[in-house]
Amino acid sequence: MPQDSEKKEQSLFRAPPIFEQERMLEAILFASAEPLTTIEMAERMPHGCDPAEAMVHLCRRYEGRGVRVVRVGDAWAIRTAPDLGYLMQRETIETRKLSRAAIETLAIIAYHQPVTRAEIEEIRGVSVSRGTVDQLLEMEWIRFGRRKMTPGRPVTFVVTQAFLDHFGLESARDLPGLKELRAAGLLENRPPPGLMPQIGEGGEDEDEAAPGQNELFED
Amino acid sequence: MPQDSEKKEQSLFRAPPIFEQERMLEAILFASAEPLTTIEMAERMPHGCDPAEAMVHLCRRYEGRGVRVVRVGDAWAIRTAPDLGYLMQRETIETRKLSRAAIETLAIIAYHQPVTRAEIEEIRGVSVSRGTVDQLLEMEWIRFGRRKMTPGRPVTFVVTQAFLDHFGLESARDLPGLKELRAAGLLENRPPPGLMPQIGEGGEDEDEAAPGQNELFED
Amino acid sequence: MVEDDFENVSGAARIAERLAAESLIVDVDGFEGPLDLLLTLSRTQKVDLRKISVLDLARQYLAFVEQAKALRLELAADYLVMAAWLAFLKSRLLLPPDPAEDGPSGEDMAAHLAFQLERLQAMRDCAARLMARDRLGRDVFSRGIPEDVARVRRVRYSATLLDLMQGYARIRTRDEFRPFVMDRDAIFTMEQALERMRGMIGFAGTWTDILSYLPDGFTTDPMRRRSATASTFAASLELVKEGRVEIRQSETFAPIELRRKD
Repeated sequence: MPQDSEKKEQSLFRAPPIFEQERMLEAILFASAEPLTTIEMAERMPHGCDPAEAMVHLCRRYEGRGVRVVRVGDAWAIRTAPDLGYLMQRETIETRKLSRAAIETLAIIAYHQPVTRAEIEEIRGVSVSRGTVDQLLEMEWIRFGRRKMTPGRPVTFVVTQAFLDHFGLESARDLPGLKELRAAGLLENRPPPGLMPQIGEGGEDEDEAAPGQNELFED
Repeated sequence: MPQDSEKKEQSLFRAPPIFEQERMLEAILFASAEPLTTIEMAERMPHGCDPAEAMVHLCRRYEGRGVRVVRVGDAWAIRTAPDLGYLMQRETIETRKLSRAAIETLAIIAYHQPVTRAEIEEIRGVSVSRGTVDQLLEMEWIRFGRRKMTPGRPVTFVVTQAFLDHFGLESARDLPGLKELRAAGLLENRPPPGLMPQIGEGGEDEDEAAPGQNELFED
Repeated sequence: MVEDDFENVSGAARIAERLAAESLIVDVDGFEGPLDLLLTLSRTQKVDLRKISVLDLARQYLAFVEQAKALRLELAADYLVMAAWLAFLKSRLLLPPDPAEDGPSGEDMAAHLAFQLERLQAMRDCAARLMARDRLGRDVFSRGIPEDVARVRRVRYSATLLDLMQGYARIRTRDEFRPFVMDRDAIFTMEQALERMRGMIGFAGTWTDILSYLPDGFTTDPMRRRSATASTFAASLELVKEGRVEIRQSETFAPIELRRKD
């Protein structure tokens, strides 16, 4: 406690040296199982600290080590090096086996986000059961995105930071094969040329020319 | 996964180099839910590894870092460096309205300083709880003034610079008098005119003239 | 129609196809809808999905549906809807285009179906690649002993200058109030008025202004006069209630008069 206020008072005058900030980041990131944004880290560090700069140093320090600093969306986390995964078999938590429908739905959401339920159904050619979406929501791999500005204003789904964390992705842009799929036009929402059998109950937003993935990657 | 079996096969022939063992230890200790003994670590590592030796390297590597390898009984764990413990706390600040008793006590101190507890009680007409005064002292809105040169030499209370800062006052003399309060409509219980003596100037004008008020602001 | 399609297939191939279709049918519950079934059927063509023959695929699908009917299997409605559409598509693809007919051409529809199949296959591949990645909790691990951030709750008390001044005003004005006590010597009570009037009422044979009943010493000082007027008026009403007098007022603010009731 006394140290606490002392540190903070000191910080009113000058930020701690960068190596000290790096130590702080290291301590904060090690202590957390969840990824932390630089903003969250800055909140816990003395005033005047620049976590972004210190992070560069920290990442470098852990290059090639048994654990490493990884980027997860706009957050950071320390994770074990993938090549050492075999040593940790005992730590493996038996994850619930995902159904094929759930896996496919997840992939469609990841690659087409933000995507409506009707769009998922069109791609899979089958209606998406409530349970599948609920399971993915519960696992916190997907969440609701913005509503589409189309008739009925349907909700959309997008993937979460936990999804990126789980699959070791820095961002949804790093999804494997994304560029190729886009180049092949397979991420376009191509309206069916009429008379095609329509799937599911939510046929109302099928005809829209959705911007799809592009929306996500513009920024 | 192919890497997995490859590693294991390789290990049948020779132990991994020590820096590789150090990486392994680092990953294992990081991911473990509990401190591990060198025997437990050896069990998880490829044959021929020497966790005790690798541990010496690992401990050295973390010297002076934000986290460090510590001994817990006969086991090992990674822990936050003790001097950074304060980063593991997060203050949540909750703003609460000051109690009526505290506000009244504070007001009396501000208008009558330096004032003794007995004087406060006399003005408020009720006894002042220890907790109320302690709270105001803790908030650093009041502090002890000089002792009164009266029998018993009671301590007095005065308001602090923090008090003035909080209320945006340059000095306690800027506090409005009763007449001004009344003009501002702050005295809701206006006594019927004619029936009451003009106490407006009464008490508090005396106080303003009191030498006490100046005392605080001399320094 | 189905039989026609099989004519140009060799006998052995036909048997193989039928067997394949049967094995698919046994498994019909395993399909995730008609598109999934079409995708599975398309694999028998052993070509790139981009080069697939939609016409052949339509034939295969329709054969499958025929087979299911022959085996008296209940197919879900969407399989039958797809069958109807594919039959339509097939006819569009086989017949020369009718210039009078609107709507998409058979080629457009076939192209879209091929696109749908390719897209579904692509998503399946993506799903597989995703699941094969180094995954948290399986290949990559997070901190085993996360240190919880201790929440230190600090309460900050606040007060405004207004609170302070109102508080002070409250204390200082508290003393100013004493219990309200009537200044008795300025008061002529109703009881007094009633007693006084009872003694005099017998003489009021004619209408008399009630103000003439005000006692001495209560007529000049405004406060005393006000008190006596009020009590005399109240006493008059009391006497009316008792049936002893009558009371009248010719108009608003005119003198109130009373006289004995006989």
